[in-house]
Amino acid sequence: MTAQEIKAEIKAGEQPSAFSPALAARRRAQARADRVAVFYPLASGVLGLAIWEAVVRILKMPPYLLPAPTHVLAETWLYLPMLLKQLGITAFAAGVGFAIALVGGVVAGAAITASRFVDRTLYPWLVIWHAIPKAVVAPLFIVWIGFGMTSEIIFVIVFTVFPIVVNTVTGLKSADPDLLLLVRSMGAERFQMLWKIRIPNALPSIFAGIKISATLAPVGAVIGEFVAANQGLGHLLIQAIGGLETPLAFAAVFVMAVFGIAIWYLTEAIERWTIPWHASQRGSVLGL
Amino acid sequence: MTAQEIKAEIKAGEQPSAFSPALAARRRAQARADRVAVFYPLASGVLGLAIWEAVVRILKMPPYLLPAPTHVLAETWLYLPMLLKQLGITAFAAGVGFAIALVGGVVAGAAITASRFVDRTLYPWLVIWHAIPKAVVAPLFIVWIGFGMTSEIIFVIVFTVFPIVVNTVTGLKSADPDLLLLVRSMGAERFQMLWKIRIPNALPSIFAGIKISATLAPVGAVIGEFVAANQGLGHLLIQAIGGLETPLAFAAVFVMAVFGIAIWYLTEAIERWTIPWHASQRGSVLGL
Amino acid sequence: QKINFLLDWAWIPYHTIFLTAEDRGFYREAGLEVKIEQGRGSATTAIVVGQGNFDIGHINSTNVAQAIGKGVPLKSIAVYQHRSSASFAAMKEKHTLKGAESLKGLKIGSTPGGSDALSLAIFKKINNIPEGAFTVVGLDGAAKRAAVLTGAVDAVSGDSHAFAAILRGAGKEPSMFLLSDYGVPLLGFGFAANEEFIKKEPQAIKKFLAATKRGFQAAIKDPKASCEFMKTKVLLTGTVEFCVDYYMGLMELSQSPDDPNWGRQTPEEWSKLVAALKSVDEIKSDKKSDDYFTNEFVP
Amino acid sequence: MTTVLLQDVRKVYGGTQADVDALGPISFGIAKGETVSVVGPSGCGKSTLLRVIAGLDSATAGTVTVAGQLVSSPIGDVGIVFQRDLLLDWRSVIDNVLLPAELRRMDLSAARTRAMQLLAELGVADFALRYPWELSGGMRQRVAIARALLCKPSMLFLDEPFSALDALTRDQMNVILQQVQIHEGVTTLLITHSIQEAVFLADRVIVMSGRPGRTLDEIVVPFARPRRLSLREAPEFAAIAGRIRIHFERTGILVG
Amino acid sequence: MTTVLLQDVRKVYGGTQADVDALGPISFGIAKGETVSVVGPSGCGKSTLLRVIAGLDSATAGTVTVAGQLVSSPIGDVGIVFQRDLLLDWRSVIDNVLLPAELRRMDLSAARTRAMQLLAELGVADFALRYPWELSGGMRQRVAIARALLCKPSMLFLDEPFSALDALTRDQMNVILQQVQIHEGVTTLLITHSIQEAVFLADRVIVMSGRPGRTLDEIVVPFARPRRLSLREAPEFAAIAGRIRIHFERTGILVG
Ligand SMILES: Nc1ncnc2c1ncn2[C@@H]1O[C@H](COP(=O)(O)OP(=O)(O)OP(=O)(O)O)[C@@H](O)[C@H]1O
Ligand SMILES: Nc1ncnc2c1ncn2[C@@H]1O[C@H](COP(=O)(O)OP(=O)(O)OP(=O)(O)O)[C@@H](O)[C@H]1O
Ligand SMILES: [Mg+2]
Ligand SMILES: [Mg+2]
Repeated sequence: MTAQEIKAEIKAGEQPSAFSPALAARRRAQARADRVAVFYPLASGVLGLAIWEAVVRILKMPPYLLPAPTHVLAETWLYLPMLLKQLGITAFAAGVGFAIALVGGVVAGAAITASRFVDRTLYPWLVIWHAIPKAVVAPLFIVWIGFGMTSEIIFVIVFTVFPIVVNTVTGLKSADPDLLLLVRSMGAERFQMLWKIRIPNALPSIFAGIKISATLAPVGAVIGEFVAANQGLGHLLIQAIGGLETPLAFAAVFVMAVFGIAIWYLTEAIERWTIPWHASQRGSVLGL
Repeated sequence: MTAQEIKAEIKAGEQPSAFSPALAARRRAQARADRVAVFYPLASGVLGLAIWEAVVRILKMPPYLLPAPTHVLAETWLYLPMLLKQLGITAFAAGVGFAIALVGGVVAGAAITASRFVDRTLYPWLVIWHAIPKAVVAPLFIVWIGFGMTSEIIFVIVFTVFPIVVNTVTGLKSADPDLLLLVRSMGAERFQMLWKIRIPNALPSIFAGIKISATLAPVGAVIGEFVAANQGLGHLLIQAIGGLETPLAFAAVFVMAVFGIAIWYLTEAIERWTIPWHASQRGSVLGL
Repeated sequence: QKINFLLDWAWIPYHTIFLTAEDRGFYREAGLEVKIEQGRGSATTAIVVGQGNFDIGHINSTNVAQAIGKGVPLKSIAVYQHRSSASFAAMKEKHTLKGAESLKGLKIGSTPGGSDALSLAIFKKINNIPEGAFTVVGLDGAAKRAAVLTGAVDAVSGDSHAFAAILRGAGKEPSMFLLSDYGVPLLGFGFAANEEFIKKEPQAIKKFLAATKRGFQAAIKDPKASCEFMKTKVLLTGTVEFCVDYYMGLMELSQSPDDPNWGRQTPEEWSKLVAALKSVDEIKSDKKSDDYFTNEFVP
Repeated sequence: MTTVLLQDVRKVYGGTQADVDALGPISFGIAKGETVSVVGPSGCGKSTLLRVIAGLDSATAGTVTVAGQLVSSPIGDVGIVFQRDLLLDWRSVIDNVLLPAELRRMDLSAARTRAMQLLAELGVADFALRYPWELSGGMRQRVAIARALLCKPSMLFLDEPFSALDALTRDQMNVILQQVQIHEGVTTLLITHSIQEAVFLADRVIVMSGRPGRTLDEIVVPFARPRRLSLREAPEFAAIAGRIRIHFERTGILVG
Repeated sequence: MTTVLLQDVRKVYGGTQADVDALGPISFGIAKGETVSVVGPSGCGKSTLLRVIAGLDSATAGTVTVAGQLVSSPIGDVGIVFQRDLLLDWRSVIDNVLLPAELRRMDLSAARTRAMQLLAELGVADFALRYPWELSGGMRQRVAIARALLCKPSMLFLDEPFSALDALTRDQMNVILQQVQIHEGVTTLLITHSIQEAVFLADRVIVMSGRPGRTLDEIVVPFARPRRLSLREAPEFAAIAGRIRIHFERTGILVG
């Protein structure tokens, strides 16, 4: 019996609702929300850029210090193909690194939650790794792993794994003990408890980690490129900064910002789609 | 009527429990847990250092590349007063910056949760700020704020505020809609709903943000010192790296690692003490 | 008379000169109160001085040229290192760098942006080095050092005074290749001042340079003592030997402070520098070389 | 005098699937000081009704007025016991009970004394300093009742408040609730599954149809107060209970 | 043949305050295919008892054996309805019901058909694709019952499974449960607050004292099966119910 069949069966048994004001109201609310979702950020973006432009013009900021947004946009447009190519490289490293960090982080979080031993032995090292400036150990990376994509990806992992681990652990540990007992009584094995209860229950928290990390991943890639790379936005940035090509540097940053925002909204969309059942996604009651 | 009086009243009405095996069992479990909590991390720490030492010795790593832990410890011991003094500076910046980020982050998170307008206008800027490498604005920093503590603290804030905001928002949005209705029916105002329901409910999530940020704060301070300060561990690191004093650099990192771990355990202790009622703190049922 | 003086980087051995001048009271005797602040790279120092947050900077003159070309209101007021330190460095045990031929097929670590990449580009241009004659790997400062010491790259491009000292400090014999020997007309360290300040306080600049020159003279007399003195004054890590090596490495490429022309710049060297920068598209404006420097204040 | 008045109230839920026609149209009133019991099959919209009256959910059609005011936001001065006990995990029992006093910024010391009295009366005083997860289901429910009574509201809306209690405790609760009604003249809306309880406590019983819930019958319960538990064995009582039961049986099939 | 056997079982909870002596010592057995009802005042340890028997909590003293095995970890082959419905928020109703089949890696297609049958029988089939928060309290409870029945377990432990249902639905549930018992010979432990229900469904009723819960009385219910709902009006039935009620009344005061 498929979900489709169930649906058909339900349909058959159900009297049609006399009218559907709720549906209509929902549609209206949704449309308004969509307008707000697009309009507000745009307005605030435009306003922010306008303020920036005004500051630059009124204080007569020289472009090598702080270029005006119009200048940055012009520069972006001028160098767009090159910027996009570099972004592609950085984004690739960020994507691969983040994917590894996500899987590794969730697995590590699960191991930490499942085993006191792992908790007490692995976690402190992760904390230490998170709590030290990577600049000191960066050269070591280069020496051991070599230049290029690999070390860049490792940089991304190092940058992004910790928020995911912490949020995974918090989420996994928050499972309702009674729910765990329930599935235990249904004969669930540890792995099933993890998969069927703890992980779904942890998803909202994991998504918080993902939001932090996914947007941080390109920054990690760029820092990796600062240390050692011949390509990517980081390399471009260093060149631009060193050569006092501040508008180009800002153009690169602008591209990163757009990319970051895109990732952010993508993550939010995935979240909405993945955990529609969660209170945070169900919309507000009475606008509370 | 005070809690004390209530307690007395209860005591008077309660028959003494015939025996207290549960209490004894709890004590035993606690003692074992304490041993584990101290022994495992220590053992894993010692093991990690031993492996590192072995690697250095077997591969005959030169100290300017990777000093042996014994070497680092000796160096730490040698420079301890100086290291502690620099740590003090860095820790101060980290502490002040983190405190501001915490308060600001929670307030921002509350504003974002409360107002769709703030959500749609402020949040994207926070995301952008999080998603761009801060190195680009370094000269701006020096020109506008100058070298010193202020720049450093701002760097810490910039580094640590985002995880707190995201986790606060996630936590605040997760409140049970029925609970909100309940207090609404008791005449709660918006602020009371926030304070009495949403915030307590968000605490586990906020603590995840705190754990990420508190341990990151010293890193932010060090990066701030790299960019625009002439004291603290970051400055020492610049010096040590420039002077080819890798062991001293590692000694500084070692001090930071110890400090980071200390912050971590402190945060966990505060968490246990603040949210003992939460599933994540109540200990496991059946060791699930 | 107060002067805010910004260095090119956080304390580096050769900064002992300024500490000496201050300690011996040269500035005070000149009626100056000099506040020395550590910097974060010549490019940043150029901007910050240009913005007027500081009056005078100790900067690599190539960066000064670059900055002026970009419109930073700055002028070079003295250059004491007329030959750039730009060089290739390798471990002698692995490679001996001699002549452009010896670079063939090498993997060279170089920091993008900044003067390092610039000198490399000009070197290639001037010597008609074909594309692909050697491989360039972009590395930041610390990575460059680790990479050359472990053989991850064959050579690095960077300041000779720094890398000679670093390689020797790690117990390796360096093999150095000075780009100035191969027609690269870049300038090394000197001083630049904010244009506003030049207009307002010409006398102060004059006094500053004169007092600083005394610092150069005093410090060079006993490099070891200068290094030891510096270590007592500020946080400077590394051994005294390393410090002396580093400091003297720079001094060897610099004009002697006893030279009566110390600090004096020639229009030729500036126009060559600017032409070289133009040849690699680093400078696009057509300012005259007068706009870049002035010898008004040279003692 | 009517305090609560519903006119043609409907509620349609939008959801993940098709809309659910959950309630009404339904119209009735509750007089000041009156107790109205609502009975009806599971899922017929009783809880929805309560939420709409309390202003916690908006009606899709129709109007609700309470004390002459059109209800459009949560009404104050009402004690609600929800179907789920909704205790706050992070507060001890006593602090849970004190919550409405805190929210209304009342004198906490006096409130605490009253809270302890209520807890004692409801048989959970020994657990005042414990946390909700240390309580049994019935104890949690009693704490929720104490919380609703704390501020002596002029209205009580109770959604199956005694469902987790054993027969005897339930009887005792009925007696306690009746005392509150008599002494404080509180207007009460009681949703219950026990026909006996509905009749025993109410001045009027409203029998609802299956989803979407409409009024099937309204029965006035004429017995004087205070009523004794033994009243339940009286034939007049049985007659009323029987009349309600017949409605249920007529509905016949189970309704979602 | 006895499948469930308790000997001198005690449970003491450690908590934030002093220990709670929650249960026992209590000893009894349940024969294979037998239905035992447990009644007792709120907070007397009934839920605790169920958890201890199911191996979900460890006894502080005494032993529990199920099918000859000493219980030290959760036992399999049992369907449990907890006092809270414990539906998973992230699963639709049908997926909630299918959970035990998934966990036991059974054929999902067949299980789905059975699940739909159960939901239909319990009157919530129309809501199969909805999420738990779109259901009423009683509907949630019925979904939890369907889930417990899905895998045709040889034992059923039910903790007040019908508390959120109206009288008639409850009666229908009683009939359905009796059918299951007769057809599948399932061993049942039923915790309930309704004395009528306890007697109607059980072969034996255990009356527990106040906390810490001990056995006050064990009453064999001799009526043959299938029993008709009208049996409840029979004087023999009333006699047994009365005997139980007297125990309650003797306990007198409310117990925490
Ligand atoms: N949030 C919601 N979204 C969609 N449908 C809902 C929602 N809440 C309730 N419903 C539907 O509304 C109808 C009435 O629900 P309600 O909770 O009012 O029933 P009830 O009479 O209280 O039942 P019970 O006695 O079982 O508690 C049900 O069919 C339910 O499925
Ligand atoms: N996790 C716990 N920690 C501490 N005490 C607990 C815990 N769970 C239950 N108790 C205590 O054990 C006693 C028995 O609880 P239990 O839930 O078994 O009662 P019950 O008979 O099911 O009551 P009800 O009919 O109200 O559901 C109660 O006094 C309760 O306070
Ligand atoms: Mg309901
Ligand atoms: Mg119970």
